[in-house]
Amino acid sequence: MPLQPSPTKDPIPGTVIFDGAMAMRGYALNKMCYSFNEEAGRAAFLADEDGYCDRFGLNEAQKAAIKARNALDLIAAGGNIYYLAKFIGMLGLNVQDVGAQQTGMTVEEFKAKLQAAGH
Amino acid sequence: MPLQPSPTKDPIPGTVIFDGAMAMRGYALNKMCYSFNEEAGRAAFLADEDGYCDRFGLNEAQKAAIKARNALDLIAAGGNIYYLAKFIGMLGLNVQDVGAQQTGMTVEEFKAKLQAAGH
Amino acid sequence: MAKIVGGVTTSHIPAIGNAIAKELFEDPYWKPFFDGYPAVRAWLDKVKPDVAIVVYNDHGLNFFLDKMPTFSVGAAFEYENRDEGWGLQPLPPYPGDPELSWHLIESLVADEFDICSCQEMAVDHGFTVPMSLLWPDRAARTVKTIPVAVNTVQHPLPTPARCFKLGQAIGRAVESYGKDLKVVVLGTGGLSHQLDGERAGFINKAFDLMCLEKIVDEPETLARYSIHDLVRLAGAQGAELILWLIMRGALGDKVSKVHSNYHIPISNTGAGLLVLESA
Amino acid sequence: MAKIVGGVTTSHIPAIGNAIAKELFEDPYWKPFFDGYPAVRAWLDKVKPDVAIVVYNDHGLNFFLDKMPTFSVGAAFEYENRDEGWGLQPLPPYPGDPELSWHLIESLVADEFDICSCQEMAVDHGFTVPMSLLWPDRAARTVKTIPVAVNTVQHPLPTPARCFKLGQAIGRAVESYGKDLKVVVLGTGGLSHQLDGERAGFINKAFDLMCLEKIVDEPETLARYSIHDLVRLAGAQGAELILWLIMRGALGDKVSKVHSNYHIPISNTGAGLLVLESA
Ligand SMILES: [Fe+3]
Ligand SMILES: [Fe+3]
Repeated sequence: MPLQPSPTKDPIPGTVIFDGAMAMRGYALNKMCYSFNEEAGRAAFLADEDGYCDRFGLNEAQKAAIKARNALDLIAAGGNIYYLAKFIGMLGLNVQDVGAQQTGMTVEEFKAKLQAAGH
Repeated sequence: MPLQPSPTKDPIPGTVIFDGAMAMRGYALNKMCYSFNEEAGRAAFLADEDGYCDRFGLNEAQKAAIKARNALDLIAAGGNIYYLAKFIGMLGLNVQDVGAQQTGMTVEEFKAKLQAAGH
Repeated sequence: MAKIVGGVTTSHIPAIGNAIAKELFEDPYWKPFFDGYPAVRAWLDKVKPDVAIVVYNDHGLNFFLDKMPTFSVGAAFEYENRDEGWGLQPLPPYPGDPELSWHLIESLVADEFDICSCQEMAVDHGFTVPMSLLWPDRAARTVKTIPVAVNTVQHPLPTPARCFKLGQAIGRAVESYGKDLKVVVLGTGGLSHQLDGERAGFINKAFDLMCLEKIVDEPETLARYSIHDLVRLAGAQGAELILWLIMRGALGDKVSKVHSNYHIPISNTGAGLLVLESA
Repeated sequence: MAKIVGGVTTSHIPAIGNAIAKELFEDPYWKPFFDGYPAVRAWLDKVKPDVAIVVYNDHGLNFFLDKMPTFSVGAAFEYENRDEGWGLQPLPPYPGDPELSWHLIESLVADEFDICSCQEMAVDHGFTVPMSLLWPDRAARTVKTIPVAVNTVQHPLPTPARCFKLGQAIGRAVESYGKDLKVVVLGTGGLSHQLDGERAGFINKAFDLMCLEKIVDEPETLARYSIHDLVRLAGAQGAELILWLIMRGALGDKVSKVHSNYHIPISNTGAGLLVLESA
């Protein structure tokens, strides 16, 4: 990959830029995830997942992605990784678990890929 | 008064610029007044003025000025007029009542002064 | 392509909102003020703007000192009005145009303006009073809105020069938007007034009249003042003139004056009204 | 007069905070990373800074999309750390220097940077992890802090060029402060990493090594990239390089490299460490 600046803005494969269009789509989902900063928000979600999603006005795609714990679907539905990280953390998962899920690898394979980048 | 721009920053008589120094002094007071946007905040204050002031950590000068409904003292204690306006409004006073209080006039005198500015 | 059709300046003080609620249009105190507005509405009926960019200052409803941005641009589907503390019934929400908002924000940040984007934003009297004055018939109102809020609460305020440049950048941003839209820019607040301190009630008619004249053809003259100058010459809240400068910057070099009015006092304020049409 | 004595760059990912809490300093996975830090602490012991300006990005603790400022400067007496959602015990608060904060804000706004001032501000791992790495002995820590938060959550992000200019303006602001203070600037985050999407786990060693070299003597080269370039070359979160550029801008034209380290991977990240001393 050439390291120079480029005037083009070609899409970057496997990467969603969280711009205004995504922000408009994902506001409710991200607002719910932001509420997971608070212990009370996490407890309320875990006690009644569907009710909590409805309280924030999530759409069907967002609710399904939350139910499935599916990171790629959450991103496609307008989720921002910084807020999704709170949902992921609440579930006891870390960024390598989620990296493996998104890339279709086992966690061990994903870690090996990261190690390989050092060589 | 000459209308030209001036490079000097001489103090403006009768005017407190709400800068960082004032902001540091008045944070608790202004935060309390900001809470008066909410009906719940206004009700809680009116039910127990001292307790509400303590909850926001007001210092003695701020508490005394709140108790006395004294606008100049509130400003000297770090109050910002935009947040104080909520306190004033809650008391059923308007900007002309407060203008009169600050200038040592009756409300009628204060209104007459404003009328005179048109001529 | 989108086009800025013109701009309007108007006071936005809460007392006007009260007078509208009480329908004091023919009251002798209020009549000389309200009589300025039919000509503005006639102009709006003629140009039929699709979107109003409303430049105002939040007076402690949406922003507190914990997070006080210099320039904020709304990017919401709608903007709620809320009780500001004096117990008034809030007005219904105002529809936004988030797509144009994001275009503005993209363009302004690329242009090195350090914008705060607001995907949820309560608007106060600084925004609602001008909307009520310009489009009193809410049911017939079709204009979408984009609030642009400027810090006038916590010094340092942005300099008049910076505000004028922000306006110019807003102008460039609108003109580069792909959709066929007519945009009007409202510069709200002002003119001279001061609410706080022993100097409360300060009004400077000579300064106000000079501003009403210079802002048409020589806005750069006004952009040369410092904030300290404006507080001295126009009163602590007269610094809201920076909101007018943003509006004026957005209109481009040449404008023509369609209408103006000036009246002292409404409440504590010298009320200046202008309709400027873009060349 | 205050003086910027130098700058430090360091990763700030939460995994480091966990590893510190578990004291994994000799763990084979972590040792090559932690071994880079004693030299940084030795340098800090030598220069004894009074204040650390910590340039970081909030990861969704203090800021939400309802009010997302481009650049925020803390102006509080102290800064709280809070639970970010994963239930960790927050660290004790960090003392601020609000007087210097207000001097910075005055100077930056006069310089046409549209700052959001924050008189209350919760700091997240982006701030606390570097503080723990550089001053692990909390009881002995005397340095005061000023958080400078940069939007990396919601595009548009500020351009690398704008960030470098902000750094230069911070440098001018510090140098014009009347008190005799030594200031260190931390550029946190980076280097290449990406958490989201099918491209998760992307790391670009060649780009990271180039950045570690160029930022010393040719930072303008890096300021020429677009945000889109950085996402492409360094991954979605690798755009945090803009935080390094702010630090570098503040240090002035000439710096000397005191220490550096680079290790892949810690968690998903290429971890770059630099100590630069101002000339
Ligand atoms: Fe106002
Ligand atoms: Fe980060």
